[in-house]
Amino acid sequence: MIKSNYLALLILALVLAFIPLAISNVYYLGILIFVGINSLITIGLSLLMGYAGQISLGHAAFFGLGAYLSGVLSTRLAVPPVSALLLAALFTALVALLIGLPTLRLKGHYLAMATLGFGQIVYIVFNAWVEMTGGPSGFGNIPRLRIGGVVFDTDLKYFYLVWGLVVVGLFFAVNIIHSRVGRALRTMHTSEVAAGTLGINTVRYKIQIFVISAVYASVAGSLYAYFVTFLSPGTFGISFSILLVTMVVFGGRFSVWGALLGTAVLSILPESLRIIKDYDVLVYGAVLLLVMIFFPEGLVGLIGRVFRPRSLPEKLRT
Amino acid sequence: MTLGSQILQYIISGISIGSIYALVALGFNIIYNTTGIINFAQGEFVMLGGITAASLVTIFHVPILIAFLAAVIIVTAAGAFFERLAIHPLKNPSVITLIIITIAGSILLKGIAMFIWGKDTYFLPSFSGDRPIHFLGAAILPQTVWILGITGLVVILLSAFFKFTLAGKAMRAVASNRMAASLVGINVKKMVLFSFALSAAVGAVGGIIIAPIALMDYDKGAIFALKGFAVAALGGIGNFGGAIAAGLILGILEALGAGLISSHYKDAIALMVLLLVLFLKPSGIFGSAQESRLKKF
Amino acid sequence: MKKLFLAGVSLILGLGILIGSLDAADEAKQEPAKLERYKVGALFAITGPASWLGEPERNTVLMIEEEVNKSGGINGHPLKLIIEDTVGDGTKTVNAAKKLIASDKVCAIIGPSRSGCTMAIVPIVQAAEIPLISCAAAEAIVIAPDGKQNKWVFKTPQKDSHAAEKIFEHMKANGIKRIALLTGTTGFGAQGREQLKKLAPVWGMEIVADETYGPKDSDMTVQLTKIKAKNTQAIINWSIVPAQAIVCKNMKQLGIELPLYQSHGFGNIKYVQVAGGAAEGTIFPCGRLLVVESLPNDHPQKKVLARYKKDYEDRFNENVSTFGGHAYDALWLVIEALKEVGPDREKIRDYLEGKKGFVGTGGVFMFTPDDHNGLTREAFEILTVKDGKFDVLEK
Amino acid sequence: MPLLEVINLEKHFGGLTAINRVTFSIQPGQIKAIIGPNGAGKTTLFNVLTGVVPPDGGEIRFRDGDITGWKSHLIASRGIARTFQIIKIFGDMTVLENVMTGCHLKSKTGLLSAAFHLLPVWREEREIAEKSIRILREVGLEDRAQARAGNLPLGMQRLLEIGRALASEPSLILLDEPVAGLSGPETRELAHLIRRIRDGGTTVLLVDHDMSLIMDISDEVLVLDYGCKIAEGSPREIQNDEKVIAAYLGEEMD
Repeated sequence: MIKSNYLALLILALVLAFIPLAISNVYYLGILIFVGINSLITIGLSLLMGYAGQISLGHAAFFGLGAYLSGVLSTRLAVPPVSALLLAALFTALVALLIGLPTLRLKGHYLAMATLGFGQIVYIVFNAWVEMTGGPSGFGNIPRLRIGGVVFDTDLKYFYLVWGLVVVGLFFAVNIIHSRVGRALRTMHTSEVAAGTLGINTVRYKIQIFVISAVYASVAGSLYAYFVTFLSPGTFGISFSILLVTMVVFGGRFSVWGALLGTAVLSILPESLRIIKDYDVLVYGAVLLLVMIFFPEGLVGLIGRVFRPRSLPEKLRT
Repeated sequence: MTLGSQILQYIISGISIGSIYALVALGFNIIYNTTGIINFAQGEFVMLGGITAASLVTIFHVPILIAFLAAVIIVTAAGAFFERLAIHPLKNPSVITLIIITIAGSILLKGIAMFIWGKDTYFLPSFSGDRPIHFLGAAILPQTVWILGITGLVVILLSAFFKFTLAGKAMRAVASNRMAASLVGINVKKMVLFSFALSAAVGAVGGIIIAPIALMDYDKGAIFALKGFAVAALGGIGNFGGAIAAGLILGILEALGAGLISSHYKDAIALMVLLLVLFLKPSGIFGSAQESRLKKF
Repeated sequence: MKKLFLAGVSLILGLGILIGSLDAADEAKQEPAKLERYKVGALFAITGPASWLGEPERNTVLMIEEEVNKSGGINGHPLKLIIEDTVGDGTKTVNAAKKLIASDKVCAIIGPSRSGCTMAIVPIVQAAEIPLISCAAAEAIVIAPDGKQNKWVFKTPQKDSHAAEKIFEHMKANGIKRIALLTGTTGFGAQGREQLKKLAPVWGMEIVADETYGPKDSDMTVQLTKIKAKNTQAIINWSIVPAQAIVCKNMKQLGIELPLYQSHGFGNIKYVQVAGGAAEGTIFPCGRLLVVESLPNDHPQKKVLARYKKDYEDRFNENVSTFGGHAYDALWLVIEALKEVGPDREKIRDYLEGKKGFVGTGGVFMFTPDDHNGLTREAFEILTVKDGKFDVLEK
Repeated sequence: MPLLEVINLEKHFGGLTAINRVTFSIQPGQIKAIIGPNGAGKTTLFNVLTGVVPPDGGEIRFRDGDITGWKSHLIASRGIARTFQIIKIFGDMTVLENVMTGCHLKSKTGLLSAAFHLLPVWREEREIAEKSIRILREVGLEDRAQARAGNLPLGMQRLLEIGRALASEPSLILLDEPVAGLSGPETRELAHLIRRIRDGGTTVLLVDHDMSLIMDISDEVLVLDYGCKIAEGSPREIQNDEKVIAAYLGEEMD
């Protein structure tokens, strides 16, 4: 099963490699870059939601931490971008660990509550710590990402960088799912009691996955900062956290491929359908509700049903 | 203005906003106790109550008392409708499903409000004017008196409902043991519907009495939900007395924090309290650890 | 395994179709061109949290486009506006700006509505070398990191610093020295707070209290109580969100009888209405659009303002707003440039930088290489609220 | 030295005493059975022993160490595995994956090494798969390895659950009503399997209602009634114990 995922990954990589030859328009490239950045967050989030059975309502804050830390470090303290990205990821991981340690020991909605509160606090800090973040007006002039001698200053270069990282992120996620750890996580859908009596420390894996998903979001945030080169708090509010959750659920939360699909559809569709922009709140609410009630396996589940009319869950949960 | 009367003024402000937080938290608790669901759409009930009453009064010139009752009835219906639409069809939902569903519900209610009322801000005139009552150098708004009075009334009515009525007793039975309640013939599904309707009504009352102070627009629900949520956690989820005490404590804490320290981080105070409670004493300051462990989640 | 593979391929195909749909949607919009059209891009927050900025802006430019094309276009060339909705979001603005530049190949862009969105696309327009006339307030928009003006960026709204100076000027004339600041924690409020704190010492003002409130706050009595306890002579409330109306109410409720100054963000009659009488007597600097009837007939802006107000209110059946005015000025600037120099980006830029004496709704613009805003504080008039309406404050 | 020692164990649910100061021990290599009428506290005892619920009093010693009140995954890591009366296999995984999950304690790939999927991880995966196939062969499910576990008939699900427990190479395995709902031939086969497990060096503690099975395979029997130990001894002794007879008669009269 891991092999078919590798094959899909390879095809994806090949398709991506040729996309810029087919579309040279920077507008489309730009959209695809944002799809890539968002996908990186939702891949991590789908690990948390689909496999650890937990929900985070604060992933926009982890995204924001990655973005602001990278931005501040490399603009105000002249830290090289790659080091700043790694430092930001490390710091975000620590923060996630601090949140996850106490709350993931408890069952149910505690992580959701804590991440909701945390997300809002981070948002307030971005707004109020004017000296560092520029406050509500934001701050700009963030340098471009530079790796070795290569400066990622064009959309084309950035496209390859972002999607390269998405492919790597997918590779990691697929590997985790098809490993000892992935199996341990999947037990939690059925019975945490049984998992415990097999020696599986479910709390530990939940925390690990939560931290990993925060790191995905942080890296995505750093990529955002170096791409847009301007940050303001509005991007990192609670509504983005909820949009991310919507993307994962819509695409199918039991599959990392679902996260990718959901992100792509919900990022691209509003660009071509005006009606979605006018009533975005209404549309997203309705989409989320309908998906949860009528096809909880999301788009990927629907596609799976087309190809495999009867038993759909087991393979698609990969 | 002396420091003493300043502090008194802060406490008065804190109590009035804290009462609203307490009402939102009560709404959370009503649903949580019967269903084990944290209803993330609770704030939207507050917004709907406020905006409905405000538009009835300012656009249709309905007398305030009738607008009050009409808004409560409309929002109660919305709460029941939400339960039928989103919660009722689910079979054996997991916690994460319920969280996503109620979030979806909150976005949808917000979207519908935007559709109906647009993005404009609505205001409701104070129930009995704006001439403050002076008390030891502090000014008390007549609306504050209304808020305290109505909140107190809601609390008394709620506890009477749970103590003396059949439906109230049935809801308490479902809260303490869902399985046993259904075995003795209580229609659990109906109680779930009741709990959504009831907590929508309580939320609506909160929205209406704060509207003369706060102004209302379609996007105002989230902030009330967040604060009410922190209050519910602080008081111990499901604990009614705890919610009221925690609401007042948090309201006063916020007001004192903003007044004596800094208003820049005012909103962060409630959230920091929320995180601290979740980390250090997840059962809330008024709940016992044992109780929270035995809860369904 | 084979089926998973199929599913994967269909997934990728689906993505391809989605991306393709972008093109299709785009092409559907294009009608066959009769003449060479002058294409101008516009970025407004038509929906989303800042739609109260974007909607009047969009309405305004649509009205102008129609008017220009009815009267024979620009030197015979039809004007083609391509309007994109930014939803007030930085990411969407970046995408939309790239679309205008790369796909639509416009010769100039007006907007975005918000400062943050403008800041997000400044690097893009600078790199693409395309003139941008922003409709957003922040001064930082036109200023490059080296302190000079951004070569390709202009803006039409009056500067925050001028509004602050106008307030201080009025205060000084009335013997006010000790002031309290109350600002909203949005981009507009934060910029204002920064300017007020910077300029206060220059005008001999002492700031004795500096409080803030969130855009969704319900009650400012705490902040006002704190201010009340300090010995101040006046309060400046600088914000653009409806919550600023609560400040008026709370002041009355707490019995604070100090003069209340507001910023030009108060220039929306709805705020006066929601404050329910409590806004009476508020003093604030604002463009003259809101008080066009009170202007003397020989005022240079009178004709422009009266015409815009009438056209807009007749057509859209709603009150004209200063925000639409910013778009009005921006688009007419571009049209004048196109009339003079044609659709060459470099030439349009040079023309704008040298433009003197352009009479707009925001004031009389005098652009220079050192000032890409071109307005002085005389663009502001001190207004007040009288009987629930805006009026010029008697000197 | 006993493998497991239970001393004065207590468990209450509200006012109900589910286990009332029970003391017993198991010697290594034994097959020990626990019987008792419904509601005697057998499953609760298993739940306490495996850390699913914490005890309210008393002591549990395993391999000479105190494990009282430990979390279930820690108890499992010391070498106690179990099955459930109400089967808890992972229905949406394949049969093979279920057993591979059982190998959790005997493998060590962590999150980071899993992410990179380097050679040692790959090798360990292969080893686990091979070992799991061997265990499936042992319990007779080899040809169902790729089936979805939830689709198996009940008898096979019971076998799978035992296989999954065995994968952790426990020194003590607790079987909760392993033959409930099985047919005669299936029961006999299971009896053989239990003996083979014991012969392979794993001590067995089982709960069941099937007296002929219990009397056939157990070395020692413990009888619980209303949470109290009322008898302990060889199958023969138990069959003749008056208290036991009374308890069971009492049940039949209900």
